[in-house]
Amino acid sequence: MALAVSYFAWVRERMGIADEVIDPPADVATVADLIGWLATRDERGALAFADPARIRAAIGGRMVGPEARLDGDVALFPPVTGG
Amino acid sequence: MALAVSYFAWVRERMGIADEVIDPPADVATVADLIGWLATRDERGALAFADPARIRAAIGGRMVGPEARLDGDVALFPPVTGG
Amino acid sequence: MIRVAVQADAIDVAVELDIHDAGGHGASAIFVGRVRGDDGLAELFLEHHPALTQAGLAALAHVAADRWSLSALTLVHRVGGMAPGETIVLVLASSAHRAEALAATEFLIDRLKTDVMLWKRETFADGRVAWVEPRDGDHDRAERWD
Amino acid sequence: MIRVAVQADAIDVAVELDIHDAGGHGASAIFVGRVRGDDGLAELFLEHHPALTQAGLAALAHVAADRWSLSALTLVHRVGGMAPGETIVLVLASSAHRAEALAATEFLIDRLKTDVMLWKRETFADGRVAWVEPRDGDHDRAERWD
Repeated sequence: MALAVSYFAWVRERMGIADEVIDPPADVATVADLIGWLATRDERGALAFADPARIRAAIGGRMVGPEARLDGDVALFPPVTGG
Repeated sequence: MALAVSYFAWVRERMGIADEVIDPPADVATVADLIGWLATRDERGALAFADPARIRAAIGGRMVGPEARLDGDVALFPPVTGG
Repeated sequence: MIRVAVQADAIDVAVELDIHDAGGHGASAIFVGRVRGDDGLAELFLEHHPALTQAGLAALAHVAADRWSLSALTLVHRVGGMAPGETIVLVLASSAHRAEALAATEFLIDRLKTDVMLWKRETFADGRVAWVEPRDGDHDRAERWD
Repeated sequence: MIRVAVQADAIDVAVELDIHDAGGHGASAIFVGRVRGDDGLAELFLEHHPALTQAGLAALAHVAADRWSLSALTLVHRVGGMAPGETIVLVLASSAHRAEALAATEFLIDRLKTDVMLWKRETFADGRVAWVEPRDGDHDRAERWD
């Protein structure tokens, strides 16, 4: 299943790209699954997703937890620091 | 003992003057005594000081309670409503 | 820098911001209190004490500066007659830390209403004149800081 | 009136006050967050999401407008590169009642820091570059409003 993923801040820097369309295996069902899969896919993924506790996600524009199902465009990023 | 007294807001309006120098009897020792004496001195005093609970005081520039001794210029006024 | 003013002239918030801003502080909290025009109010008059109102504001400003870590503090209160919509009071507190600036501003606006010699008199469009009575809530809010 | 903006241009507090002020509200609480120049900071860069940053700010603004009785609300966040002393964020909340304006402002500035897709990157005079880490205190303050 093709999935649009975008990266922000140091996740984007470590991945070397801002967004991509990926096609993860069928058993990648949740945000946590996706992060785990990206961390093993290649070296930049290993660097960006070495510590899943430091990764946040949004799906279809809403902030979600690691258990959320991948039913829309995914954004992966560090904890936010605005304001 | 001559005592400078000033009035503010509706206390001033009811007294008809902004300040005066008074010479209360010797047994007028505290703010509460002064308010009680002014309330009985004349009609405008009765009007201004009919309800001592609604009167506040400052002596020598500091807000004081009814038990404060009259050791400086006295200001008598309603509860403040600034801000 | 602490700036305290009691003035009959209109309060210009933009000018006060310029004066206050010299330092490039991390966070500024600002409170602007204006004359409300509801209930047919035509004029608000603020009576003050020629010396003690300024002294009371200055004392409050120094309490705030002692209690919170502020880089600048401005406290301006208007007195005399003013129309609905005009600014009565301006509090500006700056700090490296937002919590300090916000708390100092809230402290000052709460305590202004109970600790400083100022009295509001309202004149309505129908000619009625009334001195404003303090609200219980004002005292409750002021006492939170004791 | 709710105004929410995400912009690369400098934030002009006086202009925003003018836009916001149309109504002559009783009380306005304002928060201005600026780039702090300590520790040799040369530039602060704010990364944002092209759509979700604005949506996140708008969502927060509507939560505040539902929770407090506000007559006007302005929320402006700058993005991109900025120098020490420049304004990062402006919150302006007006109400007939000061407590509502103050609480809404504090809520917005607290939740901005934890709920909206914005990331700070610091460049120092010595060339060092670092993404800002969130502080535990920010989460504690944000959670007070839950």
